[in-house]
Amino acid sequence: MIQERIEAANKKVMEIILNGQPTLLDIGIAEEVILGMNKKTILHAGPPIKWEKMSGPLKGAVIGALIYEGLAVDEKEATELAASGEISYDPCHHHNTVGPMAGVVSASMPVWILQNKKYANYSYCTLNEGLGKVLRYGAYSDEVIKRLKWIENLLAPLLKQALKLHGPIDLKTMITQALQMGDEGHNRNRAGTSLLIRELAPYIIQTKFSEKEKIEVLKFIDSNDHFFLNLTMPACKCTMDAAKNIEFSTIVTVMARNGTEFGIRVSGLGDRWFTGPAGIVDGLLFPGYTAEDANPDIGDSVIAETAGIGGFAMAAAPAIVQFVGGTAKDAVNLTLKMYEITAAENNIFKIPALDFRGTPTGIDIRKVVETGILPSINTGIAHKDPGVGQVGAGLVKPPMNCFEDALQAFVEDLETKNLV
Amino acid sequence: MLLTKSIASDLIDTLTSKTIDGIVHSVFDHACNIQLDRNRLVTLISPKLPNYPSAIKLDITEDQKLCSIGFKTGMKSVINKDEIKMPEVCISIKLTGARVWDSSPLFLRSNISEEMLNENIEKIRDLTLKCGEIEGVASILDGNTIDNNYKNFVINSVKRLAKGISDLDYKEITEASKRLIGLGPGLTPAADDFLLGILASLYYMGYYFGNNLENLKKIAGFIIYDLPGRTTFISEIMLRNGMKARFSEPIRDLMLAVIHNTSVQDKCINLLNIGGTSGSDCAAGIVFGGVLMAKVKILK
Amino acid sequence: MTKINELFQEELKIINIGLESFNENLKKQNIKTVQVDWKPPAGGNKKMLSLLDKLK
Amino acid sequence: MVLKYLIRENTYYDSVTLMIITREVKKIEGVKEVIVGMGTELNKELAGNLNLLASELQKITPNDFFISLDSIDDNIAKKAFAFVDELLSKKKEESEDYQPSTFESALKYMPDANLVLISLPGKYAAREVKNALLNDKHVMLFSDNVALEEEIDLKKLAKQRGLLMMGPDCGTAIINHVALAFANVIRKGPIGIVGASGTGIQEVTVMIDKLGSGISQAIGTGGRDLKAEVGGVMMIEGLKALQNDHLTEVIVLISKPPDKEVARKVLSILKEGEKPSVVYFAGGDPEVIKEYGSIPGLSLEDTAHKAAATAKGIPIEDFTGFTVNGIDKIIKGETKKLKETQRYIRGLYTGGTLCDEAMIILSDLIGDIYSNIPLKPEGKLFDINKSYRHSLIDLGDDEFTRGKPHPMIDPYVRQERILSEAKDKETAIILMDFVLGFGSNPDPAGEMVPYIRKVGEIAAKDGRHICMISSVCGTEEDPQNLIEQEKKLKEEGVIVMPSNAQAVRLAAAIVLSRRKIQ
Repeated sequence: MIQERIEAANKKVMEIILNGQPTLLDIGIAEEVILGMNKKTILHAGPPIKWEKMSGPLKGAVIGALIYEGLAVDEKEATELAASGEISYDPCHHHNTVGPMAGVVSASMPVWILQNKKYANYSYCTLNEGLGKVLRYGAYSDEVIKRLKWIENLLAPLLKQALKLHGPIDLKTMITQALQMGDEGHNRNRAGTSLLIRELAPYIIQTKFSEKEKIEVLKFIDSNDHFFLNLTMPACKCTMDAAKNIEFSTIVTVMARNGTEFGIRVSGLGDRWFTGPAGIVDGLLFPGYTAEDANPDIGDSVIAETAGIGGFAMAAAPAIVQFVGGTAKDAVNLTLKMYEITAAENNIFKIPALDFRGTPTGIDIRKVVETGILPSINTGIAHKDPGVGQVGAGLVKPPMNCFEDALQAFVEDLETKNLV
Repeated sequence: MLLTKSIASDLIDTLTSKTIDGIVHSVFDHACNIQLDRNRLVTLISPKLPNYPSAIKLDITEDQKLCSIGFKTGMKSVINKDEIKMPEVCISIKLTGARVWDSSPLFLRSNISEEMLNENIEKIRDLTLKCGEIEGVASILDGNTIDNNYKNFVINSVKRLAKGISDLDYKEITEASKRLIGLGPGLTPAADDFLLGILASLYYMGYYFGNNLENLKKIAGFIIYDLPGRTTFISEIMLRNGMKARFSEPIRDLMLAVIHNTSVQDKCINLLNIGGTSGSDCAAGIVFGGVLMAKVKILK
Repeated sequence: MTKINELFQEELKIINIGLESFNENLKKQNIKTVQVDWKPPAGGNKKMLSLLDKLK
Repeated sequence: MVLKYLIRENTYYDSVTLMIITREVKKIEGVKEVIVGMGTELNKELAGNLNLLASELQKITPNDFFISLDSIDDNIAKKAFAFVDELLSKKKEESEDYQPSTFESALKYMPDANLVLISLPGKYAAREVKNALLNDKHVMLFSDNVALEEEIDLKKLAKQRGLLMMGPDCGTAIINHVALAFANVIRKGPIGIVGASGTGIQEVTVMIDKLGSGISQAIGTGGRDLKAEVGGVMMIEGLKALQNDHLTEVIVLISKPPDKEVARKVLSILKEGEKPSVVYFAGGDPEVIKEYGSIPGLSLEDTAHKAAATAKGIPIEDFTGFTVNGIDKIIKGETKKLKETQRYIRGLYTGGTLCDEAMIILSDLIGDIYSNIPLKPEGKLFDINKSYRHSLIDLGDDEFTRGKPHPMIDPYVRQERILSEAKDKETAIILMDFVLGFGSNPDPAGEMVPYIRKVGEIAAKDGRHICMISSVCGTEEDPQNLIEQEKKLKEEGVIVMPSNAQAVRLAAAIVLSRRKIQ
């Protein structure tokens, strides 16, 4: 009986997820477009967390954001303000938003505005700052703040104009193409970034900015393979958001980490978070760094795996197989393993190496607990100290207890409704 | 050709320009033991493992398994200070240019309080019971709730060992450790890991309390007095190194954290994460040795 | 025709759960097989098993 | 309580593997205690304290790996070791073909699978069997240690859905000419078989092949199917399927003597059908079988003969003779060579049903037989390691394997035993079976050759000759090849008979001819 109900609910959820039409509409200012934001709000990655519990990179990013917003002049002031209780911290996920790594969003940051055309819901994400010392890895030096200002003052307005000239961009199609060009949509975004430039370049040229500024913008995007990540993520977010709160569904709609905890949300369990300690990423470290330097898993980018790409599409990205054991077959086996815990095969995201089989999509908590197979997540590794930046990339798994706790809550819910 | 990340300092004496022969003794996913003779061993490890005495860390990725590189038990190897060769499978490991990892003990004076020290030891006890694998000898840390074969078997010997050390009764020490060496599953039997933990506490805590290192060494010597033939070859080498106060990186780090009151929790978790029950059994030894040394302080 | 008699008319296609040597023997006979990489459900966690069973 | 151990010299496993083994083995129901470790003095002492120290373990060194376990019965121990073996040999080759994690997902890779072969530890097996049946897949369940109630329920479910459910404890089946688990490569033909015994099916199918006939299907039911509680459900379904199978012209039924009610039920199914049938109830009463119009088989070989004759439409006769020429000469020659002290037959069997068959034939011909699995309780050997008068030993019985694989796979037990028989001055004849086919040792005869030679040497030193008689249960198409296996034995002076029954009869004839002379 109950099984049929669950299956029906999951079927509905999967329909919503598969039918999602994430579309890039515009660029706006966080405070103006994101609901529930004000000057003193800081959004962050992962499940809710207090200032005291935040890990190095997240604290660093908060400090940087407060300086960027002009609420503090230096680290000391920012730290005091951050701990004062005046700032309200809230997960991006509570505001239809996602952010990579620290995922910090503050009032005056420009954000991409996306809409799921099929279900009319919106999602938001900041513009990718590039590599090296950047806010999302907890850096807050002058150059970081300067770059953020440059994004606010040039990059965002220019791209906004270009987008207006171009019109909305269908991101689902673009992601699909990127998967067929060797991206998996999380740790490799080279193809996606290239596609985006190709699409926008003619319109960037037509904007009313100076030659020099246009060159600056194009060079900036070109220098950063992960530029597209900040579009993949909100695309996945608005896809998954449409599928939340479906009674009786055991499909995971959110996975996210704040550097201290890993949290998941399940469609049939509303807005509840189920959390466990964030894991240490098992991966390749950049030369000169050791495992000691790595911060526990952080960022909202795991929304990619939640929606069926990233680690789940590993077989699509032979170029980065060194993260998973070295051979293309290892990558294929890794994707195949994910079919064991998912509810459907994607109708649009296809993997060439698997004869264009759809990516494993829609994590079912029942399957995770029953098989003991945890979602396999591709991710970057942040240095545990604020301001150092990325030190590597690799694979990480959520803590099993998130899924076990969610399953228990799910059954308890049914018990209060006298359904089991 | 494979490159080397680091090489343990104690191997510098072993490996000279003279070429010697060795036999691959055992191969695991992340370690490969090469036996040189009855008393000497070289261990090749993947970067996934911490540094330890007699180990050479290869410059490969963490996911790469040593068995997949081609090492096989019984294979001949030819070793000198520049290179390890395995002619049967055409493997050559270049040793030149590797960083030297200093495996010798790090005794530094500390002036933290004794209470702090005891607290740190208790912290290790709690963590081991909470996060460790206490199916082996580590179960003796727990009062009565766990009942397993090892616990019942070792408890008396452990008590005797404690008494032996506090009374400086060398005969009792030797007799008691004889009842522990080689007990338990694994390549390094659980009780051996436990003894290694005791040795670590003996040295580092003993040094904190101002004991003469020669005295500590003497006790360590009696603890492993009856070693030959009682345990596996690998474990024998491990305990011999422990007798010389040479410990693996996680053990040394934890002992330093205890003595200098730094990140005991992190270092302890690192130790507990080591292969199977080994880390936990060793942590149990550290707790046991730590409590004992805190009581005895200065050995007569 | 019963299902057993239908089976007698078909090409055997076998799912092997357990000893891999059986699977290898079948492969030697050119039989199509799938070997299951079996593990105890829910890792043998009884509480989780009982929760899962409630949902069936 | 059954104590078993396993030793691997100079072998090392990491402690993670050993921990998993300890944990998983302890979880097996019926395992009382287990110790896993290197052979250090203290580990041996601990094993001793836990009553887990077999005397053989005393000899091992700190660089030898061992496992010792105590369980409530042989089967559990056998399963536990099979499981340990699997865990130890589980070296996941990198980049191997993908293996799905569950039956459900395996179905996605092979939605049209029609048979599921299950050999999991017994306590997990039922769940998977049920899953398979609910997905309309036929099942062969190799595992034993499945509760009787579960067997009853599962077979009921299978019957309801019209599916085959072979087992639990089904070691042999040949479906659509595919050898499943332990089975031989047998020619296609008109004879369909349903059997409750693994080696029983192997011997009959092999004999049918040797007689130039062949089989359509060989269905196993597992040893408990004909018990009153199970009621012969699968036997009946199997027989019905063969009756409806147009390629089956003759039906053969093999079992130990079943429950009386069940026997009648089963026999009446055969009676209702139109196809001729041969029934072998090992050591059972042939009259009941005749009463229902079936042909009783007197031995596994006779069963095969009658089935083949029926299929060929030639007259049915009891077969209790020989198919080799010059048998009298052999008997005379061997009898002459025996010394006066040499009076007894010593049978060293790897196949349980073959051992049973031998005892049934021999006790008829020469009187009391002693064994570890005697026909009558008074025939139980006082010490199974020491033969007494005419002794037939089932070396596959768990009392012997002690942590080693079944002797059909690993001949160690028999290699040891044959030497002690050779030293016994009363040994006149050594009888052996060699079982070929998928699942068995790749060269069972070759493995015994050095020991057979030693037997000759031991006896010669003493001025004796020991007569060795064997039969090879296999075909030329088996992976081990019957001809080559027989050749290896013949070259060592072993008399190779075409069937177990003939080998046994020859042995009896030699004993009887000695008695006459005396």
